[in-house]
Amino acid sequence: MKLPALDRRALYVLLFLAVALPLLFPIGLVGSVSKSTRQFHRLIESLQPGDVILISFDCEAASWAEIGPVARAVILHAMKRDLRIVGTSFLSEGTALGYRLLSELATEHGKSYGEDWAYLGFRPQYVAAMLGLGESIIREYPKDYLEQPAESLPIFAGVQSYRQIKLVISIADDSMPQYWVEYAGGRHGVPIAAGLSAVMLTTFTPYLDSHQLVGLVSGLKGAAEYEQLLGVTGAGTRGMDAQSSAHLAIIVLVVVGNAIYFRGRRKS
Amino acid sequence: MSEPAIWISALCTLAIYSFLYRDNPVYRAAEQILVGLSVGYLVVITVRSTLIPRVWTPATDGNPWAFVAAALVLLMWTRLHPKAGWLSRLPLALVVGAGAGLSIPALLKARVTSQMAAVLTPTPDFNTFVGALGVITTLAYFHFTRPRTGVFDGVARVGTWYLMIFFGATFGFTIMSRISLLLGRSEFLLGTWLGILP
Amino acid sequence: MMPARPGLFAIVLWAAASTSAAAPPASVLQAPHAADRPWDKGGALVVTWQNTMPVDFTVHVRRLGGAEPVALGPFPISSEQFIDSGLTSGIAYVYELAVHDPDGNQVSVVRTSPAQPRPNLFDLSRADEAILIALLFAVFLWGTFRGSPREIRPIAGVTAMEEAMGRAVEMGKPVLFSIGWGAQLDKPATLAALNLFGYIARKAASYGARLLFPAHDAVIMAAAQESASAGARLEGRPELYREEDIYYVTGSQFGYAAALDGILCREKPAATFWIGTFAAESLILSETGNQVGAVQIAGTDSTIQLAFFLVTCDYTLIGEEMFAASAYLTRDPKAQGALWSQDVLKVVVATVLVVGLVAALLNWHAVGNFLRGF
Amino acid sequence: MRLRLPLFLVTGFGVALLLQYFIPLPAGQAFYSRALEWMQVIFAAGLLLGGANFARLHLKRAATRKDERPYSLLALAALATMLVAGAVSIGRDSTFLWLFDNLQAPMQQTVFSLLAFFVATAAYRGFRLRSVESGLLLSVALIVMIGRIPVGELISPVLPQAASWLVDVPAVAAKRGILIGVGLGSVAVSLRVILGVERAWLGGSQ
Repeated sequence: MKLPALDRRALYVLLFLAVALPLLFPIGLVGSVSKSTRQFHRLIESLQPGDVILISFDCEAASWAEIGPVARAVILHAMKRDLRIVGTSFLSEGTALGYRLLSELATEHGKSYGEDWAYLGFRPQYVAAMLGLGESIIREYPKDYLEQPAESLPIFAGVQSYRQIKLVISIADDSMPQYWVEYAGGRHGVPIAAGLSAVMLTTFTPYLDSHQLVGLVSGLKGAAEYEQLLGVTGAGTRGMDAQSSAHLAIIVLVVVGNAIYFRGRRKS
Repeated sequence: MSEPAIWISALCTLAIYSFLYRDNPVYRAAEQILVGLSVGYLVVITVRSTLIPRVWTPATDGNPWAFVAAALVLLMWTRLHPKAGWLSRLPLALVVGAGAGLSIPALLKARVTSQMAAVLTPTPDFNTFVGALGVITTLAYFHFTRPRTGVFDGVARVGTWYLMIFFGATFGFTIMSRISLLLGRSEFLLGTWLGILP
Repeated sequence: MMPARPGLFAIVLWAAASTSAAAPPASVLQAPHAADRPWDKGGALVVTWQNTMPVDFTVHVRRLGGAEPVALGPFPISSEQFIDSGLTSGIAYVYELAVHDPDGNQVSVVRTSPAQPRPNLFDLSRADEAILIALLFAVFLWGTFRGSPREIRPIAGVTAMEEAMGRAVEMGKPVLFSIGWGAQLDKPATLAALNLFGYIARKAASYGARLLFPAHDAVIMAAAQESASAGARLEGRPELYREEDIYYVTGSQFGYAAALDGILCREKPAATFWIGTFAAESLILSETGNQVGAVQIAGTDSTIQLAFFLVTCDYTLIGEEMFAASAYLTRDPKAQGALWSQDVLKVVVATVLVVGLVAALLNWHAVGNFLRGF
Repeated sequence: MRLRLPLFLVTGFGVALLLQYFIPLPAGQAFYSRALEWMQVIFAAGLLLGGANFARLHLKRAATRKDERPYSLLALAALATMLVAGAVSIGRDSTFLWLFDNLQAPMQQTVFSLLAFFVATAAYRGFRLRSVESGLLLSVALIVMIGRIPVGELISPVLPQAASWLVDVPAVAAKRGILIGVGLGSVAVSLRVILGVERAWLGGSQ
């Protein structure tokens, strides 16, 4: 099935332009906010200042371009609500990315480490860690990501295990939220929400319907919607123009491909 | 990121993208560096997070179970020796056997019974029937020991339509994730590196 | 013979009515007792007592033994038992049963003897799974060892495998097989894929074609080396087995994808087999395979990646077709029998769904609830 | 001996771990976690075996094949650098992490982003209106693509709803059909492995 007329390199250039041009000349396309993003936003709004939430970066470096904006929007909202944040990660590559995002936003919002937020770092065996957090955070993570003893951090004075954590948010590009639901949610009853890459939405929509997940934001479109609710323009909003133009470019390609195909068939 | 780091990352990105034009020495060099680094990364993380805490440290403390683990590791490494290579079949057997035993109840529940339960929704509606019809006709498509004749062929064909809807939806659905990856790289190249974004 | 349930209820009512006017009955619960719940995975106790007081009394319970006392209940006194779960096996617990009359003031208190929850020999809550697995095994064993051989419908990609081998030899180019970055030796889909690799390795030896197997996991690499050397030996050409053609590339998903793109462009294989468990790297492999003009045969249980293989490969084995292919290829009656039992089970699944759906329409949800309760 | 011992181990561990699922006795629980730990250790040993195989392969290529020499040396150099840096420290500002952040991660993200280009060429070449089936594949993909972007809503509000209905009902039904088939196939393979009939991992039984 050789390409009838267009050489594939022409397609590549066309697609790159379809993505690059809207970045250079933003249009500002804005879609409506979906029910699940609005529900997630209401969930964070319902938490009181000073409440502690746990954010786990369960994603790989390769998909940060899509999952990073989702994480940024959610953390931005949490910090605006003056929630206290404890960070962890169950995928080795996500660890450094999560720490860098949290510390960047923390300095922007004048949040002090140890007081308003802390980062526990990476655990390879995630099931054991999820169950351990149900017994005692300090026993499961004696040292935090910066190698300091966890007891010395004031944030852990009042926070002993899931009982004092109001919400767990798994920032994931694969199936980790399923284990959070089964082990943390199922056994300890702590509410679980998830920030996902778009491809995982079909996998976890059933969990939202059955209330095993209390909130779900997915893909760059989800990040753009969340930024709209927060009244900020971030990578999500900027991305919407490029996404739309890229999708349209591919649709035009498919139509052109079929047109050439039919003209070729009618001739033979 | 500091200035040199941005330049190095940008050059690596362009080296990989050069493959889109065609396979060339620059891409090949970048590929070999990436593969070498990734093998190094995995070996370091594995040694530090599994082999040292699970085998080396307990063994030095004299824990008997650690010697069993050490034996399994050495049996695996007999693979490198031409003659004794067959000994590595023992740890392989452990992994294959344990894997089979563990997967039977797990896969049966995750893939068969819970999928069937999800079809029988407590409040059946139009979607429930469309869904049930889809599962049943797809199962007919996966029927191997009966020739495709008459009514059965019709049912299997409807199953094929459902499969095509699934593949079309998955394809269309995943395009958004893939485009956002290119978006991320473009923002890095045009913004962070060249600084020409608004 | 015990009277039918309504009869028993009448007697209790009669007894309560006739005695309530008389002096208050003995206000202490008789025979309070706590014991491990049998046939479970531990962590649960059953507390029982005999009731001698009117039905509208209640029992307030305090559990002693854990870090601090825990209040439970109130429980209707006539229930004569309750199950306390979520405990720690091996710790002794004592239950303080306080009886309260309808106005809420405490009438009497009594304590059970200490009891320890223990895991038992068999977990009754998983009996339904045990029975289902036993039935499945029975059907599989019967089909495999007793069933008569069955004709299997042609599976599109499978017949093309041998042609691809012939094409490779004509063009003097190698054939490339990848089992996917998601494959692991403890996954059944990987073993099914290795089974197909065994067939392809043997065909390659018989045709004299060179077979490349870049691996992402050294454990699978070892199994593939065993398979390929056995294949060459069975075809009587052991010298054709080249161990350096089955080698470890990297365990990193996109390091693996980048390396395979390079191999595809340099080796320019005549045919590529993408058979096993794949993740996002699937389209990077199959699209590059298409660019170098290879005949591509794919097969995977990864539902998301099937869409990409279908659009870019010449043939695609969808899900279970990958499991069925080896039975079709080897014509082994035992494997064909096992496949027939899989078909029988699919008919059973379809029937259960139809019955469950019709029952749900008649508002009888036993089938759905049974499956959900699994 | 080379065949009987591994087959005995496969059946032994297979039956033991299948039964353990139903036997919650502490001894069974201890055996379960011990087996999981052994599997992790074997995978870890396998990974180091892979590293050794990788080094041996590239050393041989560098020695024997002139045209491949520079590339194999590059691969070995990258491996050695990462191992040395990793041995020193993998802390927050270590060379190991710097190499990962500025060399390995960007290249991995770029290889992943190749998919955006390949999705476009695959769609262009693959989506052909040849039959009812390929027509369905093509139209559903287009509907879902248009429905998922803001432009879709502008065209008509029906599009996003159609897109999510297609994804949530018929697509999920077909996925369930595939999973049930694969589930039964997996149980069949696992049973044949435990019975010692399935020996693909041992050199095949054909």
